[in-house]
Amino acid sequence: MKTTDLTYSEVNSLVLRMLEPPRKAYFGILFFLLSVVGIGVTAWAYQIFRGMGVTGLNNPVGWGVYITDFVFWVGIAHSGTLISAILYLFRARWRTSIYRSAEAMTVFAVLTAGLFPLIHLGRVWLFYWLFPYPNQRFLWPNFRSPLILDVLAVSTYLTVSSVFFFIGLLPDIAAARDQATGWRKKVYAVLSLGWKGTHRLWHHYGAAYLFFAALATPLVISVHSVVSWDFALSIIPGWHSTIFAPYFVAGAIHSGLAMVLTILIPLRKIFKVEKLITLDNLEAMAKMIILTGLIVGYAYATEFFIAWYSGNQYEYEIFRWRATGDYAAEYWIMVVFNSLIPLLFFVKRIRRSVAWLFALGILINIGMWFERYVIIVTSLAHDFLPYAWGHYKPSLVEFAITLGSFGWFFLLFFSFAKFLPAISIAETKELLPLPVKRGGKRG
Amino acid sequence: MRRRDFIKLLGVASSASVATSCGLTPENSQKLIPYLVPPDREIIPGKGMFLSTTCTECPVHCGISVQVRDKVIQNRHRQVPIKIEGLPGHPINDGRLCIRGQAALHRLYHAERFKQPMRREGDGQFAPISWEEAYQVILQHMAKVKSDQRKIGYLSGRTTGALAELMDSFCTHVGVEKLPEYEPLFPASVVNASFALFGRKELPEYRIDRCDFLLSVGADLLETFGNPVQNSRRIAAQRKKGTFRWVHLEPHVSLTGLNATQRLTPKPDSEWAVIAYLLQRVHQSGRAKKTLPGSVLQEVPQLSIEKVEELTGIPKEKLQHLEESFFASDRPLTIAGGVSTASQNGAFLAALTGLLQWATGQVGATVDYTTAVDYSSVGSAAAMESWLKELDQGRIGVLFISRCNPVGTAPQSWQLHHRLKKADLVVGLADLPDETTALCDIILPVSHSLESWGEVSPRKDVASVLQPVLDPIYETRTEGDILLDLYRLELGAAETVDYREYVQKRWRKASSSRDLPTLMQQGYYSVSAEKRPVRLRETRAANLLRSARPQEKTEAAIVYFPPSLRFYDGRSRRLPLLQEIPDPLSSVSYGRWIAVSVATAKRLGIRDRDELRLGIGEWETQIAARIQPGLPEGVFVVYRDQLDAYPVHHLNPAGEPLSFLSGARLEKTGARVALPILSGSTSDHERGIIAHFKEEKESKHEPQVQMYEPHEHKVYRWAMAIDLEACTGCSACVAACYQENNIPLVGKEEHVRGREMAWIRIEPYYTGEEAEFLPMMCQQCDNAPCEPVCPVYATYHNPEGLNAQIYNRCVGTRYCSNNCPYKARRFNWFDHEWPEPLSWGLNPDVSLRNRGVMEKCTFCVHRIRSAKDAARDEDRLVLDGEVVPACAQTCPADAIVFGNLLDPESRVAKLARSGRAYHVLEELNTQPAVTYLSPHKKEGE
Amino acid sequence: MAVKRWIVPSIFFVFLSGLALVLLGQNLLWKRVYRQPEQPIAFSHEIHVGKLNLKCTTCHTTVEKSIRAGVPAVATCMSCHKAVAADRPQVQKLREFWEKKEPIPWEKIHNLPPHVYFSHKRHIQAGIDCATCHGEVRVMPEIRQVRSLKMGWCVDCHRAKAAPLDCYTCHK
Amino acid sequence: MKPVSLVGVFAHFDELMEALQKVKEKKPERLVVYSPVPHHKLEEILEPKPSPVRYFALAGALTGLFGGFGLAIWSSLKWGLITGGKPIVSIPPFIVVGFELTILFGALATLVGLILTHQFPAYKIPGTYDARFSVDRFGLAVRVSQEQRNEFEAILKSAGAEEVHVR
Repeated sequence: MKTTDLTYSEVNSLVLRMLEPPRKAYFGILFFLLSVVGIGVTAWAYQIFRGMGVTGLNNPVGWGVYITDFVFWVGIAHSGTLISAILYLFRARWRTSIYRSAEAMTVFAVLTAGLFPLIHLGRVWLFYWLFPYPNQRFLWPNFRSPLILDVLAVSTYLTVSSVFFFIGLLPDIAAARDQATGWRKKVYAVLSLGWKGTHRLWHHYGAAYLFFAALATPLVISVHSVVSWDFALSIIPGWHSTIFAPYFVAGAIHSGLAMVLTILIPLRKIFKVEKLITLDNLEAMAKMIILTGLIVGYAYATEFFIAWYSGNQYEYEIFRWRATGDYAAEYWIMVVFNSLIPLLFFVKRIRRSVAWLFALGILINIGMWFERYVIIVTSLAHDFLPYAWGHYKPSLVEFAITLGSFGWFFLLFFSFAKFLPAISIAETKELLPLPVKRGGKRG
Repeated sequence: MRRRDFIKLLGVASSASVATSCGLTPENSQKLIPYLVPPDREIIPGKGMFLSTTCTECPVHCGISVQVRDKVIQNRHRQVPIKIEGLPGHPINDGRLCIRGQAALHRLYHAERFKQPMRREGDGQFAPISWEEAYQVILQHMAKVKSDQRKIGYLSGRTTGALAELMDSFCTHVGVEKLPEYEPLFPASVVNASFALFGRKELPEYRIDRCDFLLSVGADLLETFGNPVQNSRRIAAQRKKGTFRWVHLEPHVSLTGLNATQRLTPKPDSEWAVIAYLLQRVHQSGRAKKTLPGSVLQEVPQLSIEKVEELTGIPKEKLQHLEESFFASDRPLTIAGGVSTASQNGAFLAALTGLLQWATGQVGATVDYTTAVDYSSVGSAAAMESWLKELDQGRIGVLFISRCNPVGTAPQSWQLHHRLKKADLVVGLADLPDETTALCDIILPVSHSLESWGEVSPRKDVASVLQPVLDPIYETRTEGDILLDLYRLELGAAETVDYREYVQKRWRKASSSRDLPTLMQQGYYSVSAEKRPVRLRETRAANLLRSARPQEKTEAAIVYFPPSLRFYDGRSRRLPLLQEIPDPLSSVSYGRWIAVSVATAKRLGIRDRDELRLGIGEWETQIAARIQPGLPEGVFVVYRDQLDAYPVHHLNPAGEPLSFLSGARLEKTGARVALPILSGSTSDHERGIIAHFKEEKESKHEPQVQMYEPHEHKVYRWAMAIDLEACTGCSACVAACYQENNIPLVGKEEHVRGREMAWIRIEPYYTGEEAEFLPMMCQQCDNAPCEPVCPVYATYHNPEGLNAQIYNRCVGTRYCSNNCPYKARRFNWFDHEWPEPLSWGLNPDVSLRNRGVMEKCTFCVHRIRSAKDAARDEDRLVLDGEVVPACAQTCPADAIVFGNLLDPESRVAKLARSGRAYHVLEELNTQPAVTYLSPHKKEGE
Repeated sequence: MAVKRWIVPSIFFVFLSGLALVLLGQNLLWKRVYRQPEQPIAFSHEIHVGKLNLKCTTCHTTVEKSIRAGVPAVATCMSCHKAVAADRPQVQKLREFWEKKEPIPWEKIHNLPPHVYFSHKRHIQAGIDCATCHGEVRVMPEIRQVRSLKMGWCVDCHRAKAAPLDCYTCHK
Repeated sequence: MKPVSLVGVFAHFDELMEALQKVKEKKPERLVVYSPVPHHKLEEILEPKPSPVRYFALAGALTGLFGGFGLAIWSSLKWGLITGGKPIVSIPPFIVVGFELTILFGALATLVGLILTHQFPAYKIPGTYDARFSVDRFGLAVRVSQEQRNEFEAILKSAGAEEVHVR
């Protein structure tokens, strides 16, 4: 059955049922995720007290898994804003049921990504020097540094997407408030800011929401462009490239959509909301993944072509080496998983099979992680001066912290899904026909 | 949790404590400690005081100038050395110093130094005892031995000057037999030849600065042979003249060979044929300045050029070319030595070489015996046989072993391991534990030369002064004082109280007019050496040639055991700094390896870091492989200092142990070794990193198009010029930099991970058989890629053209290092330990960097600062050559020139304009302040 | 009316407490910025500089020729105090140190971080008065820090006096 | 006489609209429509003029833009440190600074605007509110004087209100 066959009250009950007090299994998973986070935190603490030496990093490879994770998580964040803001402006109806969770994913992914610039700092206790704040030394950050631009972009992105997320939640929290009892009611009451759905409120709310969407749209494009400039503004062969911004944005959305699939498919199953998050929604995303997959594949090809066409020996050498050198395995994982596997979605049967969607979603995520890994590590390991060529192998600490970041992300999302409406009630209702007496069906 | 960890914890919690501290130097203690009494030596706090003395890391004995600083150590003022530099004007090294000399402080401050006398207990362990007890034990044994008519032997490393004199009188008076001095690298064949030919038990001074053609055979002039510092300096000077050619023959590959104009690799032990050929050609062509008597000449084998080609494997035309250029020159200098004379036919080769020098009239010209090094007191391995037999028969009851490690370096045939047990008491005089001290019964800790008075004679005509630059750190005494003490205890009254007085007496006698202070400042005084002319002794020469007839058998699968640049004969092996600095040929820092030729590696499928099982006869060892370009097929090299025992038994006719073993069995064990190879690639992949000089080429400096308005420098633009023609890759600069800038030693594991901390490094780039050595450090770029990427302005371009790095502002993103095309930046992955007394040697002008901070070459900004300070006092600008960074200061080849680019008359400015000037990775438009001068292409095989 | 009687006292009370708070806060502030540890000997600059009018260079001999001002050797102190005021308890202490041949472990008051290069010589030759950084020691019975000696403070002066602002001037 | 509040609960949107038309003509003291979903018709009738939130958004964005460039330029001139041979005031990277702050301040200002324009957060739930208004019922609340009370009650009923409550 389709979403539009539901009634208003059914929507409410379907969504709010997700918020009912959790069962034992839920707490079990919660504990598991917490302990995973614990592992990461311990590893980080160890790294802080001993020094960055506990990683596999070295000279020449000064960046490794941490920056990879950072770019990966920022990338994940992007599809959320894409779905909630850009598709909102384009009035894409299929976004309605999924945008809330996508948006949540954005906020949590940025919260995760934001940790890595700190984790990779040699002297993390001085992280605040990266922010422009008045101090007795009269010292300011270097606004020419891509890293500062990055700090600004990511912190802006976090703020804006959180606000956007919260505002979108208001009417639904109010709905939850009206249903809930006891302490939950109190909490929701506070969070809802006393939302009452009066006509004036809806009026300003509409305007504000539109502005948020309008602001978030250019922001999301800019953020990953800036992230890509962390590399493109350097002179390292394989980094110093003008295609990086579009290439990274596409890649970000590619991985983001894949992550949405990976999260939503279990979610709709567990909470039995297949009626709301329908197969059509998922298919629509699969179609977008085909597009982004093609763009990413095109970017890979272009890189090689330019490397050859430019006649720049350093550029050429690095790409030859990527495909055939010490990191060939990682390289081919990236190519196959990101640009070939998505093509399977051309097959309608695969596109509409939940199992396939889930599996391929995960593969694409793996592929996109390796994309960043390959770009970062190979270029550094094999740049201008042959004497200084080196090799990088991640250490256990880096692995533990990466693991922890996944734990952290899913922990946040897991708690969210049980506490806040993971599907927008109000907007879903907008999809339904208005309940009218004459010529309409009974609401 | 340990207290320090807790502090760190706080540090993380409250940034302040960690943020501000970049490491604590003794000068920045929280207490303010006054002198008790102002020191007699006028020393200005915060300024260095320079004292002249002599380096004793090897027998060359360079004059050194030691920078002493006043520091507060354990709440007491103490004046301690922080840096050693060559002593300007000293006849041996004139201001320059080698890698080992630069590292000498690591011996002084070594953690394992013997801190007081020790005696071996029943359980074989050493237990500390007092000096008096030690003397008692020794004297008792001596008395007993004398009573039952046995001998007391005194074995020492090469001893000269005051100590030699004292030792002689000690031995004669106390009734001790002075055994022939033991020197592992004693060039017995050469000295033996010059004795036979010219009646001198000496190694002449080779005046490379006077020759116009140099033919060196096996002699590793730049590593250990003769006076490496002076050799490389003279070679560099000669090269600047342009007409100079240098052909080097060696059966393996060495730093010396790779630096020669042309390097020829004859078959092992066939070098003599080339010299024999030249010698007879000299006579046949009537070019001989002094014709050899027939009796001698008939002993010289008659070889056709084809025969020589057959024997040596050197192609005919190469030989002809060699012959031509040899005869073309009017002052051709021939030097034989190293692995070529330490071989079966080495004695013969040495003799022929002597004759060639004579015939070409070079003896007395480029081969100077008036300034020779006297080896009369040193014994060849053969000369040791007699007392070794006595030792074996237990006729030596007490044996003193001083300043040498025969157990570790002497041929196996000495069998010291069980022979030493035959003596009742073996007394070791040493500073660091080694294979020999492990077998001693009593150990008398000898003071480091920087703690000692003394006088050595590096050359017949030079006496070099030793004066203490700091009070002994431990309860150690100088060898001189030990001898005097024993003398006194044995015979009561001694003519002098202590060794200090002893040497100063000598000085007063010697430097009649000059007063001691100036003498001690000058660091040496010249001794009148007898000038009797050198004559050729026909019969002895003929006899030598007859007795040392060459064998023509060609050896297979040869492993050479040459001495190494870093560890000499192995005596410097224990110095941490020298282990940290990679061997310039292989770029391997720590550990042992065997150099395998490219061809052999291909044949046996050997890769770098493969573990090999190396077996020769019954001797066998596991060792890592390192592929070495330029090494002939079937020849392998293992530095002798990497073996804890010298596996050779055989001696050549001159009584010199061979430097190689043949018939090596080599196989892969299948295991891999974590060998720290610091080089990512031995080739520059045609990236023009080494730009060979082409005559037609104009100055490579057509100004590149700049995107932005170039910023101008007002008064100074500090710059450096490095002459790759002169640079030999000797790595002295690296050691100097480490010591000057408090660069931490991080050890093997970190090197394996690729985390060495050197600010300047030697990058060898091989093309075929040849190599060029590129010193690489921060290029102080005008458009530095590292600067704009730093988020906190920790690095930026300063008004004087320096690429400044402000350590305590650094937050450690490491982006600067990523973006540095020269990879010249170093990150502090951990905090570094500076245990006492090593921390005494830290340079207070340079702050310590703690974990999480990026660091790099600063062009020795602290030296620039103090030079500007001095100039400011006199209200003038800094003069050209007033600022000399540590690397440039020590460079024996004078390859590094530093100065102000804005002054068109400065040396560096002139060089930067020259036609040979180029920048590494110029196309990146980083506009480096370091200019390289392109070398001439080697002529090759 | 009843209220009127309370107005004046309450306002007064508010003022008092406000004042007390300010003083308290200020006092805390003072303590945090300027440490003034106990010295092994209560040496008084007030007496030596203020009363006896000794020049700074009499004791801090290297201030004009070295980066460091130099703390006088115990011998220097004794050169006068063998005779002068030998009976005073503080001078007795000094004598003890001298006889025990122990240096006096003065507490360092004016501390710069180890990565800072500061040359007394340069500042003196530039005509900077000692008091600019050390305050009026002639009125200090016990020496104490009166300037923050933090980077901002240094830079202020350097800007004002057009002294070099390049980081390498002070950072080593 | 104190005025009273009437609230009509509607199940159908068209009925609500009908009632709304009639009620509006009578010009009650206060008139509030509760709805589970936004609808443009409601806005046309009750809030013809666009929301003032946009002014906040604009002001914020401009502040961010100038603030961003200002900070970047001023702070780099403060020390004038040369990095990588680039000019002290290098505009291209500063554009990013300006842009990001534009977005940031724009968004924050919009939030503030939303909060100010409709006295957020107003926790007091008025008597006329009904939990069903967040589910599937529409509410039309008016405040009228005692004498008008019956008249309005009639209008609501006639329009099809399921219930009419007096609060």
